[in-house]
Amino acid sequence: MYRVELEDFEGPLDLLLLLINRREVDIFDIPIAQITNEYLAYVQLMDSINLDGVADYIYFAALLISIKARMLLPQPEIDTEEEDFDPRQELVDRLLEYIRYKDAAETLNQQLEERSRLFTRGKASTPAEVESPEKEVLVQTTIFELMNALRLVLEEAPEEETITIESQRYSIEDQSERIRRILFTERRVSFRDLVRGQTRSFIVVTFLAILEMAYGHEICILNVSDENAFVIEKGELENV
Amino acid sequence: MCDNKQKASNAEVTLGMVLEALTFAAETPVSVEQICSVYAEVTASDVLPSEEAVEEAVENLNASFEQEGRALRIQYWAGGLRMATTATVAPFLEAFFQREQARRLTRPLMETLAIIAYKQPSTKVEVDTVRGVDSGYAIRKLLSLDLLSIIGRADVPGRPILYTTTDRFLEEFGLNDLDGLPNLRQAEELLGDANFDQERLNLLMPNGLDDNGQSRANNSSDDQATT
Amino acid sequence: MCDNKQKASNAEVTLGMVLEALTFAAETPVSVEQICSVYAEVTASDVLPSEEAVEEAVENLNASFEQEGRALRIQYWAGGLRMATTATVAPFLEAFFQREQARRLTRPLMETLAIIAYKQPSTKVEVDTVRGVDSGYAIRKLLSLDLLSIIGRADVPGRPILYTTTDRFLEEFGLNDLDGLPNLRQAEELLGDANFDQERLNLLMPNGLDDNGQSRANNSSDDQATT
Repeated sequence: MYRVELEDFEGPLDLLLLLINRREVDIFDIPIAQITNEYLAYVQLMDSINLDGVADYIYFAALLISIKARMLLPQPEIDTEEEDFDPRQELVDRLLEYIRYKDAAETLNQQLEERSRLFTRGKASTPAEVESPEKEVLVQTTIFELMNALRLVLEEAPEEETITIESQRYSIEDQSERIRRILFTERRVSFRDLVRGQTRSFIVVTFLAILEMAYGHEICILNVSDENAFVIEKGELENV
Repeated sequence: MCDNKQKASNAEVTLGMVLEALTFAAETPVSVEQICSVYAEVTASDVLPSEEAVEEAVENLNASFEQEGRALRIQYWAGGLRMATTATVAPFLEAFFQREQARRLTRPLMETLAIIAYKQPSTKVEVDTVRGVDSGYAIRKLLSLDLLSIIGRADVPGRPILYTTTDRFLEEFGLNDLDGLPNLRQAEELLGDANFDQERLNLLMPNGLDDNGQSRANNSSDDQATT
Repeated sequence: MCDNKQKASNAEVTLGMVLEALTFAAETPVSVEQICSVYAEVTASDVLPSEEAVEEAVENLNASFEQEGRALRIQYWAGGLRMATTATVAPFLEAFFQREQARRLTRPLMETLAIIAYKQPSTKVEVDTVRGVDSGYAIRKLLSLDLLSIIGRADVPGRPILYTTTDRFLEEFGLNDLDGLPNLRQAEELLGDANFDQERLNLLMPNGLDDNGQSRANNSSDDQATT
């Protein structure tokens, strides 16, 4: 079993904001049918590769589907209150609330950054523990971009039996070891090159190994967007 | 030179010197009260210096530091006073300590911390609701970093644990107290902000919006255009 | 944009400010070479500042500290530079750190340390002989406090372990090198003094540091005695 947890990456609300923003639609007038379909495509892929924490995504998938259903229902005859009732309202409220705290989080992070440039005396000047959870540097992209890259690569992969049976053949440990060997000689390698000509299950397990290694600071994931794939290189951990 | 010979060495010591020495030597911020009481104790004075006197001493000291081109300042952090270097010398200290960059927390940790900071005392359910994901790991990590602490349980069904931020949080973020937290802006304000698209979008929306590298390219050309 | 700002601010930063910031923030004395190389590295200068330039900066800084009535000085300790408070404010720091006073060295530890400091390199047998008691515990404790270290074994029967004092010892006692130790007779007097622990800083102070105002407390009491 792998230990990649989605909660270390972006969450379902981030995915919704991403989809809304990509379509350049108004957050107060979300085209629910389209957004729901796109959202489900991501969640199905996540679910099929058994990422931990996908339950949070599934909750919002259910919410989206129920909103979509309610919007298809004929509106009640009371015209006057029609405008007040929008099945999307709860979702919009949650997105707006989330944006506020994301903004606050970013402001506070800048404050931490500025403050950390003022040094105090002696030991207190280097609270190493606060420095260590510095994971974002090593993943210069989002889980959604990575999923996109995975989806595109999977589409090109040769057909095979179902993933669940096949995936027993490959372990994350073995794939991590293979990546380590490659990165021993190559400075960086693209995901596409890593899995070229391989079966779907090989691709999925390699993908999971990459997530786990990035999470453990062993490798760095860089977004090279023009190829619709990403590139990994060795992380900065000396003890690896 | 000094008339008062019997207590000569102590009498020469001003409140400002004591302030300077204590904020230099202590490992955490020193409260104004502590400074007053130490000063009164050692000078064997019956009258405690007023808090205003300490604040005035801080101002004078910082003014003198600035005037003399010193690299140190007294800061009000976590309800106390602490001596720290100025931002201008940060590159030299970073080079000396081989610290490659300023500190930041990961997004999940920072979001969780922000929600609790503004809503405190707050529960895990509140955080989970705002973030849309389980925040158990983030809360445990923040507790171990001493940025959050537990103050009890809420008097509601299930008696959920209540979390607050710590003094350490205030100090690490350069805040004197919780009133110093930046205003929590309304979403409408954020969406209506003229600079929102360029500056904040990447921060609020996942970076992934530049799937095709497009908005990244846009941003850089915008930057060029504005400079 | 950011880079430019940073460069501009680096240009404004003097060697004295870097000296001040590093000696303030570092956990141990900073060597003159370290200061020079950090300064050259960050200002992207090909030419290292000379050691004389650093020494001049130390003098200027201390002169400015004295002039402005500051409670801090730069000291030459353990072959490096370190910022420390002046002796005049020591009573205030002692009052502040009351709780930590328990941490001071006990009499057996102090005796053992003094014997090894003067006889070094020295063996446990020598210490035992002088003290008349077994000093095994005291030596182990001093090793763990990093005040003593082992430099090898004596070339005599039994090959006993040889102990010396450490740089940490010099730093803790405000000495630049072992030549700064007070003469043995003074030391014996100290060992007979019940207040030795509290007085050690002032009395062990080598004369060379007087210039920096470190032992002003002593000077003023001397003044009293002669007037």
